[in-house]
Amino acid sequence: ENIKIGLVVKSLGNGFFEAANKGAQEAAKELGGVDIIYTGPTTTTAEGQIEVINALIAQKVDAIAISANDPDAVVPALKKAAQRGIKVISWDSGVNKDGRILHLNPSSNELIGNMCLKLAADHLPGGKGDFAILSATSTSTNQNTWIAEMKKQLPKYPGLNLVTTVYGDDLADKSYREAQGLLTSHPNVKVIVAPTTVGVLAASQAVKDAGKIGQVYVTGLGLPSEMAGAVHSGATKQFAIWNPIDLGYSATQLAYRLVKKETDGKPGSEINAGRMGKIKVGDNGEAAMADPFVYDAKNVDEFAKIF
Amino acid sequence: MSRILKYRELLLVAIIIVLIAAFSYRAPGYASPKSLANIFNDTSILIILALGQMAVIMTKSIDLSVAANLSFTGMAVAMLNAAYPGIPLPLLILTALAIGAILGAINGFMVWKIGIPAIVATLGTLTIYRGTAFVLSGGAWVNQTQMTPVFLNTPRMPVLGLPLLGWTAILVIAIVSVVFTRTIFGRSLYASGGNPTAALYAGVDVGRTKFFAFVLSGALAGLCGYLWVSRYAVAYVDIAAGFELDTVAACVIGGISTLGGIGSVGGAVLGALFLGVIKNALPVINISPFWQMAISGLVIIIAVLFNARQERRKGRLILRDAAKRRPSRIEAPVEGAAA
Amino acid sequence: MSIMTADKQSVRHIPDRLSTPIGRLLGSWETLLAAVAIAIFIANSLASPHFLDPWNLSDATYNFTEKAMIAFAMTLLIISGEIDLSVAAIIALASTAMGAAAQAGFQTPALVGIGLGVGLLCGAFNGLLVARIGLPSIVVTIGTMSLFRGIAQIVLGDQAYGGYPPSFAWFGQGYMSDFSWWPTLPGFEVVTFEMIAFVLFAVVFGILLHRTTFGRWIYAIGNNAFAAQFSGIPVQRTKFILFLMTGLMSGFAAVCLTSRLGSTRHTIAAGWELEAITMAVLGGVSILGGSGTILGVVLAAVVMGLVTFGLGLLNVPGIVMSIFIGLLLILVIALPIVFRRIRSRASA
Amino acid sequence: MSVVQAAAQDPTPLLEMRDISKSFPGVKALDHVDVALYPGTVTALIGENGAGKSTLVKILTGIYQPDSGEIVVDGKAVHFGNAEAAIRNGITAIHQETVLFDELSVAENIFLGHAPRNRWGLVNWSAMNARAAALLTSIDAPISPYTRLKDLSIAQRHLVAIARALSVEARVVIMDEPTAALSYKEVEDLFRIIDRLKRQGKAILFISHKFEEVYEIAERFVVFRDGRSIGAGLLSQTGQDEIVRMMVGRSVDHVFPKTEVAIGGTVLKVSGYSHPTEFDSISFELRRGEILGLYGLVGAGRSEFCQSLFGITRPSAGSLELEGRSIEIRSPSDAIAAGIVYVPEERARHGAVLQMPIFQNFSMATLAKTTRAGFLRQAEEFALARKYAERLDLRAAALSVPVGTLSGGNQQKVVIGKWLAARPKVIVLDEPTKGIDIGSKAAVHGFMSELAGEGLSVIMVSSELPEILGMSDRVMVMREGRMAGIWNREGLDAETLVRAATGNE
Ligand SMILES: Nc1ncnc2c1ncn2[C@@H]1O[C@H](COP(=O)(O)OP(=O)(O)OP(=O)(O)O)[C@@H](O)[C@H]1O
Ligand SMILES: Nc1ncnc2c1ncn2[C@@H]1O[C@H](COP(=O)(O)OP(=O)(O)OP(=O)(O)O)[C@@H](O)[C@H]1O
Ligand SMILES: [Mg+2]
Ligand SMILES: [Mg+2]
Repeated sequence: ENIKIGLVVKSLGNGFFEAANKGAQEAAKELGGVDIIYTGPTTTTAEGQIEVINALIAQKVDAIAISANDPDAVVPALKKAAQRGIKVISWDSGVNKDGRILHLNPSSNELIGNMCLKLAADHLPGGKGDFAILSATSTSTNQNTWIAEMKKQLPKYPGLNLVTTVYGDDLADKSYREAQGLLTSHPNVKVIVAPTTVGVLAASQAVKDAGKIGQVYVTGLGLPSEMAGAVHSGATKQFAIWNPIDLGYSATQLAYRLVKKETDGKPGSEINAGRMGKIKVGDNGEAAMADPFVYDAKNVDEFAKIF
Repeated sequence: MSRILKYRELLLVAIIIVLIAAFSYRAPGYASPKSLANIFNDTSILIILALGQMAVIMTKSIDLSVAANLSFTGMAVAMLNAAYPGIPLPLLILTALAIGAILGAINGFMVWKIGIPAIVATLGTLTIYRGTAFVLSGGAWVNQTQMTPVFLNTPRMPVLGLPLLGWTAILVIAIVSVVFTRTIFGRSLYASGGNPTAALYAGVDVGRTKFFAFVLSGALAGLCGYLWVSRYAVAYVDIAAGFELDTVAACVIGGISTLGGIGSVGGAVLGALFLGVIKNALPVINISPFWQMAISGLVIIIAVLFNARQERRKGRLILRDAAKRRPSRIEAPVEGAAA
Repeated sequence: MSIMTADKQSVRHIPDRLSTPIGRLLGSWETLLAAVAIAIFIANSLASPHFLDPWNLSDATYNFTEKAMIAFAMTLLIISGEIDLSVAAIIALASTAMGAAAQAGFQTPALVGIGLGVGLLCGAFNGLLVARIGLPSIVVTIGTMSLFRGIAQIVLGDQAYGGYPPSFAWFGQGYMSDFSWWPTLPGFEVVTFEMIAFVLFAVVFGILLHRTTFGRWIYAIGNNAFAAQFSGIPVQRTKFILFLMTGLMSGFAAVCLTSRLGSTRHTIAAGWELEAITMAVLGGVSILGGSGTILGVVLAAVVMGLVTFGLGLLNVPGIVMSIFIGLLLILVIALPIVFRRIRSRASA
Repeated sequence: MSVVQAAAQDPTPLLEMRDISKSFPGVKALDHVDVALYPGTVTALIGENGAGKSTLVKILTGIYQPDSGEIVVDGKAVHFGNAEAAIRNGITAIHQETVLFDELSVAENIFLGHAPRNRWGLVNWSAMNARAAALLTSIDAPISPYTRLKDLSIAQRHLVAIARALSVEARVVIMDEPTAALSYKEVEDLFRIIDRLKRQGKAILFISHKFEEVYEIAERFVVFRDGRSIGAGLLSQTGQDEIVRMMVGRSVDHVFPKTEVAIGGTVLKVSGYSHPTEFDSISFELRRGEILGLYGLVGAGRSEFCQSLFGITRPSAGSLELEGRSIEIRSPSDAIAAGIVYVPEERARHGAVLQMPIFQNFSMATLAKTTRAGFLRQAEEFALARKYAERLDLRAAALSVPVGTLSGGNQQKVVIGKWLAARPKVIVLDEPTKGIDIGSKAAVHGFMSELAGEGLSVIMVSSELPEILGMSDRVMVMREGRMAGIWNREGLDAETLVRAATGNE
């Protein structure tokens, strides 16, 4: 009997998670005897994820690795899974401590926050000037954590001035309008930082349509395949992202080790993650994968072919 | 004064002007011609969709599948463009119109030939069309880099200060106006919704009229599929999610009766513009993002309230001399009970 | 009168009904739905070995119980010729209010009261605009849909409310076997509070709609509001009460859902309004008002729950599932119409 | 059965319907009927409610397709797949139901479906308005073609309907109960128009339940009973009694069987009822067992006034006393509770819930009586419905069929029955016999007498003089929202009432 791992994502049809699934499949093939059930709700809601989790529990999977739409709301369902002997971990977007054994951050939150600020500063002459944040929904855990980190580390960049934070809800049209609003109402904003692909894309488009390429830059976190156009148009000089394939790969590795009882996943333990080496579980049961990687016009096309 | 404002359209124009004035007080430059052209351009897609929705609502039906149709068609033409960059743009636009029209025709067929209530048929196809878009694309996005520059840039090409997207909306408004006021089909739309029995007796085929209303709505949604994808330079399954309700709201704010038979092209356009101004302005005048949803909800309710006051039945005058006395007595609580 | 009876030869007798009870049963919507439900049940048990597990089936009921509670009230509203698109937004607002109260240290009974109270208030607001002022409900509730959820968003921003008292969790996660009086028969231990609430509300709404004067008023209003008014039926008051009831049931659903999730964000229950309406329509409620039964909606809820759970077990993505629901909706509505047409053509 | 034959001097018919049959589920509406229409001739189609008259009209205008039989125009068999086809063949109709569009202009109402077009196939508005204006002038209707229909009075709408029927080059004009909603004055205008059409050589099919009208305007007749043609011929050779016998299968002697009833004390006292725009200073007393006729031209404000007694419209001034106690009526339920009920004029819109079963319509206003603690008891509902269905001689396949499947007259019986079940003190009947056949009319009149005998007070709005004169103990006339006087029955003649109603003192 194969080991069944449920890879639960925020919503299906998102390039980032499709890429993560690729990594998970790679890990499954490498480990052998592992079936990945790639699943998730249609829209990014907690209720939808709970239905998916219930279905996984009913199928008696061995492990669930989830990127949560809501850190609290899925906890009761995941607890039920744990009671029925299912190993639960979260990755990418975390679940509260009592709902999972461990959480795999794509990178450390400090590093991501810092990276976003550094990208902003790099786009500004002398690292001085106004910038604004265009986020996803106001409820998404990871974006909020990163924004909090950015605010915490802002004093390290004395020239940077955060003007406002707006939310595009990961909808192309809303993000576009919010970006447009930023351009009109804050003419001094020279950089828009969007820690989400839809946001960077829409903002680049808005900047381009407003004819402000070269005056206003957009940066943030996005997939190379989706961002290539923005980079070529000049709206974006650089952006960053970790490798989602590696993320899916690592999450699968961790879940497998837990099922095989090679580790208990307690803080302090070091877990074998195949080609990613050993991953150390820190306080709060959180583990981090690697630094985000910066892409620009020179390397974006090469990576766009991969993810 | 009251004679001028008798027309709902003028009232809406006034409200929109007041809104723009108020907004430009908070954000100077908001009322500049460039900014206004920008707002119109931004609202173009909603206007086009609202006009299709209006044709359907006019016949006492509703099309909840417009946004799903847009998503499917947008995905389809984006994938076509990505896979065969050689296909000329006009052909792609025709394809979008055709796919949209076919999806609309499916709705229309169910309403006409099977007799399923429109709201049910389109509630069903709403999920089916979007689901099919997912199946078609396997959930993958079509990104900017995969689409050709012509495909992406044509609607943005400015002509006399307004991008082609805005001109497209103007063209659609013109065509739909002629269809509504000057063609047999247009008059049949009013008749079928206003009094279906009477329409039947007058030789109007109510079912067929509904069918073509759905085809029109579908074709316009298909066109918007292309426009949307090129505007935001990305195609994915969830685009325009929930937009169907915006189109209905635009129609109703514009005075199109959900009971059918009442409304004008101007009303639908203004209703859409009203929503467009609100949506565009809130980010610009720096309203906290958390307040935007509540404000737009409130504004919709207020607009509907205003509309309803305009539409209050005047009451027939049986007493000959009542007309003279009327102004002083108009406050009397007489209309109330006869709802 | 003597004049008339003189030349009246015989009183024509009019039978009460044309068809026999069995004929009516066979021709009814509910029979069709029950058949569909049984077919899906069998198909599910064949397709997945995990389906016929009492605990799994118990989990599966969460797919529809809360939505069905709203659908019951919505059914009455739709039959009366109105609609409420703001139900999901009411859940968000009620849940937010409960969250705020929980933060302030209120205990479970107070939280439930607040949830129901906010639901009732929202319903009253809709009712006021529709029944008193006379605005079209479809537009009003498109507006209040944004307004109610918007207020929740203003209150919550990017935050979440958690920290509900432990006893509050029972509504959405509790089993009846937590009570000592609950029979310990095999199978009974999987019965949840929500299942009981679902059955109870089905019965209450069924009786209200089909066996009371108030229910008859609803049908009369939905078919011809003028004639209802001319018959002395308080049309506006009835509609107002229906909006109140829909608000209240949304508040109740908010209690269950919040308790099940243990946290509140402003996106809670997004998109449920269309699911509740789909449930009602699949249950044979005429969207144009005037006809429909609660039994039909109960069956429709079960059918939708079974379909989503069965397909979930096969790991069919949610969006593909929705294709099935859409097709089911259209087919179930279309088939009787098509059959009727074929039959009348055959008899002609 | 005596079928009158007038074969000898028959011209050739313009249009013939031969052996037409049409069934609806459970009803054979038409059973092998034959009808012939002749140029320059008005043929009256006579029959009880539900005899199949309107069904025939709908077949002739392409709205229904017959199950069997053929339609022959000028000796050629034709087939009308839809309403347009009938119009193309020169057949036009004023239907029994309202077939106009509230939101459209008068001109559009007239030309919908056959609007003049310009050379690009677009609607030619100026030609349309001009032609509409010409048409309206030709029938002496002072109505602007630009007005929206909803701003017209009932009588004006009727003129628009006539203009619409005349807007096509028609050779056959069908009028299905055109006079049911009209008062004396408009009927005269209509008859002038019919005369002109006759002179133009058109064949006219005229449907009415009023014999005076039939004898005045028509030359030929066809009688239907239960969907079969029973007889046809020349009216000049056939007496009314004979036609009634053909129609009903028996003789109906007393058309207005008003029995003398002892009149009691005052039940209802209306003082100074006023409304800002609809009526002014209406005052009268209604006594026990009395039938008060309320006469006036269409649009005189009678309905609005009656609706204010029932709580639909709110008066702005005035007071009401019921049995000596002052009452205020704010809603229909107040009125019902006080014992005042109102049978509306527009039964399909205000009276019956067409989609609901007959028995539920009967019990609708009296649910309290058939329920226990708010719970319905179906057996009692059926019992109540059966009782009133039999008393009113209702024709229906079953008590559980929707009211909408009944003929117009039978729908009216259900609406009246609903209120009789409420056992009121005062019943206001707004045009109670509008569109009702003479058998049922006699039944309704008999019933009114019977109720008056039981001590009920009746206000009967009617635009039909014979009915007013035959049934009322007293008659009140309204003109333009004001009382034009009250007369006792003794020595009252039609001329007085008409003069009061029109204001030609
Ligand atoms: N659409 C329909 N469906 C079912 N039955 C119908 C329908 N239309 C008419 N009928 C039935 O056919 C019969 C003839 O109806 P029709 O309307 O032709 O009567 P009518 O002679 O015009 O009566 P009235 O004088 O009351 O107008 C009636 O029994 C009626 O109930
Ligand atoms: N222009 C109109 N628009 C809408 N409804 C009208 C119009 N004219 C008349 N009606 C309706 O017709 C009915 C009769 O009108 P009204 O009360 O003015 O006259 P009346 O004296 O009762 O005439 P009738 O002889 O028809 O009974 C009313 O119920 C009213 O609703
Ligand atoms: Mg008739
Ligand atoms: Mg009247």
